[in-house]
Amino acid sequence: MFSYKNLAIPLVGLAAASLMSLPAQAENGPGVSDKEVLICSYQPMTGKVSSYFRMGKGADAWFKHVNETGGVNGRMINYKMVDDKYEPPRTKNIVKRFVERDKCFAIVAPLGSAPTVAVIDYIVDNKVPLIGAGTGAAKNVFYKSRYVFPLYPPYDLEGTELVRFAAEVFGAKKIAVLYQNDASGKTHLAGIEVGLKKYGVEMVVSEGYEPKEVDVSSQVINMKASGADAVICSCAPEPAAKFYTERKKLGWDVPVVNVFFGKSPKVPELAGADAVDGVYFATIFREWDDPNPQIQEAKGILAKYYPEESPDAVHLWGFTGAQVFTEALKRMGSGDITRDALLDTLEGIDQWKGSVVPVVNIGEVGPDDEAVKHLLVPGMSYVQYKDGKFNPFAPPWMK
Amino acid sequence: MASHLKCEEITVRFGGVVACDGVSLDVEEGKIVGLIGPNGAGKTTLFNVLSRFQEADAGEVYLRGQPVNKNSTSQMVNLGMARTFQNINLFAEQTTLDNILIGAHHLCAPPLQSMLWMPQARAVERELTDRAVEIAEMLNLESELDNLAKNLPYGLQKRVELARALAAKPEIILLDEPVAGCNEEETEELQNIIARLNRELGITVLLVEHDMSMVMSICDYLYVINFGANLAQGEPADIQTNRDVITAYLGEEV
Amino acid sequence: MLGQQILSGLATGSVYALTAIAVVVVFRNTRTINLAQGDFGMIAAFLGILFIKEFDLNYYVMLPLVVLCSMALGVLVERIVMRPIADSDWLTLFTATLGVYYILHGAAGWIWGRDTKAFPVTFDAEPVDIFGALISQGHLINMGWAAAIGIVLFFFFKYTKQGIAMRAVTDDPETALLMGIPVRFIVLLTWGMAGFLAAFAGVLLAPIVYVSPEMMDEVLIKGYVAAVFGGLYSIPGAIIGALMIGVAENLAGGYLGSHFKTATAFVMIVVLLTFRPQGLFGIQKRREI
Amino acid sequence: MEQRTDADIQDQSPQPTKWDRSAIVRLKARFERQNWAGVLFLLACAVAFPMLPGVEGWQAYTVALVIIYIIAAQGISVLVGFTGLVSVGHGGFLAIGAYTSALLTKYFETDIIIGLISGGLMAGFIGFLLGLIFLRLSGAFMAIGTLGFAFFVGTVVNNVPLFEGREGISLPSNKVMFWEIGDIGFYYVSLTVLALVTLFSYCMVRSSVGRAFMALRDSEKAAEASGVNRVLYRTIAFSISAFITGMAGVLNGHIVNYISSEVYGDIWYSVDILVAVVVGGSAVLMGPIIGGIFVVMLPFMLEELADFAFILKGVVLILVLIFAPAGIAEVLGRPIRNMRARLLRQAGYGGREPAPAETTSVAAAPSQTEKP
Repeated sequence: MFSYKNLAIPLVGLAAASLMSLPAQAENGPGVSDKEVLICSYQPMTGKVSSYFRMGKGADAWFKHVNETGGVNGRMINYKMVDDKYEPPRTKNIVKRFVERDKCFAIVAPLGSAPTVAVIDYIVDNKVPLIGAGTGAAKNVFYKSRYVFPLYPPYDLEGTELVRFAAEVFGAKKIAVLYQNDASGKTHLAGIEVGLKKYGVEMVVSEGYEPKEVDVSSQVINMKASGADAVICSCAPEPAAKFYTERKKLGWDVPVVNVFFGKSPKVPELAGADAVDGVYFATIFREWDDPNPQIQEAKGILAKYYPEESPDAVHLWGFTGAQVFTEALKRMGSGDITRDALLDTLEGIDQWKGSVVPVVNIGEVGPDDEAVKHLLVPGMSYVQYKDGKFNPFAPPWMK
Repeated sequence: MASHLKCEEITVRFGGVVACDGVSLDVEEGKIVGLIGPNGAGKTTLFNVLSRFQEADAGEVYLRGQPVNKNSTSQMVNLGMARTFQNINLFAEQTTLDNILIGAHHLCAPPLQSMLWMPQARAVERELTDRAVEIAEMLNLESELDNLAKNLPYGLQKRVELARALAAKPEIILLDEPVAGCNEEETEELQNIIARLNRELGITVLLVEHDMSMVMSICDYLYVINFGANLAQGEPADIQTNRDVITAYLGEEV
Repeated sequence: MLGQQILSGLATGSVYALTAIAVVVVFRNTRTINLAQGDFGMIAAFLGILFIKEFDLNYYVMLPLVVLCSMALGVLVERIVMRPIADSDWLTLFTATLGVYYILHGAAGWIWGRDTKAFPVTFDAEPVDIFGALISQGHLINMGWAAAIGIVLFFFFKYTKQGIAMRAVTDDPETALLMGIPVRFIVLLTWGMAGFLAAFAGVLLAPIVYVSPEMMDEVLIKGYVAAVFGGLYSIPGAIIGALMIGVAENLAGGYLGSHFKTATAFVMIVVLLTFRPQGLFGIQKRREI
Repeated sequence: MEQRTDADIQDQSPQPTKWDRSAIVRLKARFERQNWAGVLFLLACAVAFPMLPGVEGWQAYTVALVIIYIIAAQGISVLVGFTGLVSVGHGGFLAIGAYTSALLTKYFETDIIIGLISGGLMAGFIGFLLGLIFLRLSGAFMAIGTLGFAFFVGTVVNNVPLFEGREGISLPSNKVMFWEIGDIGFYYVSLTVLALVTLFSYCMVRSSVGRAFMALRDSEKAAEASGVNRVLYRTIAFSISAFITGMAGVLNGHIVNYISSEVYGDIWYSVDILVAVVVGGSAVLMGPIIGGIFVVMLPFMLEELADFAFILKGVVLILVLIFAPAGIAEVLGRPIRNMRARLLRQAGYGGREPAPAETTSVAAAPSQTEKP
């Protein structure tokens, strides 16, 4: 039933590696030899959220590129992705194999809120760094551990920010919210509630939709009927696109701000450019058509290794985690590396501008601190979709 | 003799069709009573009413003088009534032995005891198995006990049905065309068995049958129905000469 | 508001109806609940994109081509998968269609990727105003198609030789066989018809929910519920069931909150089955003893 | 257990009865002993497995996952195999078990044993109610009704705040009577549950209850004529089935230490355990075991193939249905059964081959026109 062969390969590899590096008094961490670093991630390659596998593809493309160009300090990066179907029991099984059988060095750029909540205790108990997981669930981002490096801000902070945006940019008094009826959407809603009090805005209607649902037409009708003067759209790309189509159909000319995980070139592609015209999106990454060299490099890399993919924001989630990890590896040099050294190096990354995000600033986390200080991408910015492209937009308080 | 099974003015309608129209009959204890009539006369419907498989639109059924209209189908076995079916209704995927044992279901221990194999339940089970074997021997089925019911030839299946009904320790047994489709030998054998049941075990028998020679030789009393209503009743010899009956049968044949 | 919800519900219901009809047709002739019905439509939608984008075909050239391909797929499934196990019990047939579902799902993901794709043809002109309720032209066109297909099917079953033969097989397959009706061919035809209906469901739904391997999952389950709602043997029953579910769902979404939208169909079916186990238009057969 | 009980009875009845003396009984007792030897061998292997050199926690975890599926499949097999009712909604019972235990653990810090019992009982109770509601359904109607039930449970856990929706409930590490158990401990807990459930199913099937289930499955009319109370036995079947599946749900929640409606609000669990029973074979105790391995291990073996795995899964499923319509267990057990049939024939019992078509008037399959 079990392939002992699979078990044997990394073990033999480890043994061989440790033999070879004996003269240098090897103290390499698990999964690391002088030739290779093994890192793993779980991805929803199939199943209901499989479109988010783009994150894994982004990270994989980057690591392939790194290996092609000679690796990091002579070490190749062995990036192993396994399909967990977004089912937590499978995720836990897979992570156990990563940690116990494969002895991976770190878990980099995995995807999923529910899967990550299910395994984060285990990962931290085993002192495995978890870098750049694609989850905004508060449980993960505020986890009290030095080993967790969340990718982006928790959804509730974003929710509060979006209310501020609606209040100060749109001058809204009554807002309507369309949200995904799951952990991410509910967390957003909680953040929005906070923002309502803070900025003196009233929420006249909040409409949910089930995660797999695309046809949100009846929700849009209700929202229009409520007489709201601004909309916060907390939707994944497909339903967001549907929302804009329906909004246009009803001739409802209301200002909208969209959450960052719904910001995707898919939205105008699916809904039609004129339906999305003038909509504001929160974002944490640069645009793909930004002339920034890092972005253009990433674009080339993605096109090279995954030619069938059309670039999407989710690819950048993967790129970010992968690039930050590569940078840390680079900084640790060709000597022996351990997990603790990785944590220290990561925490030492300050004002680094070599990745697809404008700037990476990783704070320090003490034993009782929340991992939120480890955020790889702490800042949020805004874009407006206008004339067929996403144009940067700075709200008054950012100017 | 006391009345064992009696029904009064049974009426059953299926949509516009009246299957039974005020039929009454009275089966005396310890007798073999036949119910005959042309095809479509409502015999099987009446049978179903008597065994509570069919709700009557009007009329009463009494078992030993007690009305049973409120009882459920499965309770009838507890009251000592077992039946067979016109189209064989065996448990095809089970062995002959299990088929017979099912007949004794109401004698088994309560479900929870049985499921957990409590000693009492196992003891009852063994006792019932023994009885099942005895019944099988009586019906010459003992070499078939371990065969699946669906693999048996037709004649044997008919006997397994009878065996299953007997396993319930019935006081009255309702046989719906027990020899239909059997050859002469099988008919004779079954006829003898029925007679023995009645004689040796004192079981009251009510049977529907088309085989007139069998009915005439075995029954103590006959009821004839036609178009869902009583046509005649009496000793076999009387019925044989009854004009109405002859017309009913001949009329149908012509 | 009420009118609006009802109208949107009817629009959704008409899409469910296409699937529900297919479920009924296949079930009553082959005892199979076809779980792959939705995925026939999904494949059809992907083929639609292929024909329009890669081969530059016009919508009205694409449609018959897609319908043909989809019918071929249905026939293929019958020939390869269902015929060898045609005599098995209900559950085996059901599970076999699940296998087909897996294959089609995997194949679509493998060939076309798991990204959601926009369907190149949309009917997104101004919505139409019907007694104060707005309805998009896409939905209106869907309703028109569904009605047209319903009428075509009515005439097919009523007047054509094949249609009458199909009904005979439904009523009593053994007698039909004895009477010289080619039951095997009729079964093949049944699956072809499933493909035909699926093609329309897929292509009509594609502009509304976009195209992805999962696009039909929800619709399939609703169509199945609608079919059972109508009694599983009756095509008019399936249509009425589908429209009722579409409307009830939208009303629940509008007045109770959208979380209840998905559950509505199931609450309805559970309540109905509790009191009327044979469905709305099913016939309660008297027990044959 | 079987031997002991038999011996007890023998003591009570000193006179060997008619049935006891026959050769068929001696043969059958021999077969029974062989069965038990086989089962004990399997059990010994399972008990020894974590002690093998080189076996680590993650492997025990994987096998425990398989075991959980087997338990759930065992539960659904009671229904599908022995009473012929099809449920596409057993994921609902899985959820009920998991949430009952999770809430108890969260608010009262109960251990896993109490969780198992209460989760099972809760699922069993709901199963009883469901059995009553769907009393008159069968086949496709039953399937859609149970599917509706699963969706209903999904909606409830998604939207009632107590269940914390898709955010889910994280559970502390698993305890049995205040002792923390690791992966291997958890493996043994699951194995114990599986052994008990299998033993129970075995006893039940070979008791008057199992006979009544099968009678209702094969011919409802004849069963009722023989005094089998349809209402009673259908609800019993539903309750037992739900109880067992509920326990599987408890284990499924505790093995991950996390439950959320993301997992239990979906119908794929229901479909998977049904597939396990169909593939492995229902009405055979080995069926769910083989089916459970199939359903859990196949995706693990194919997980690096992503979409192609879906295709393979479908192809394998269809091939199994075509070439082993009664399930893999039936095919694997065929040589043993043939050998036993030969022995029985030599002893002068059984061995009747299926009769030609026209004489088998007992229709095995329900006719196509049968309506509920």
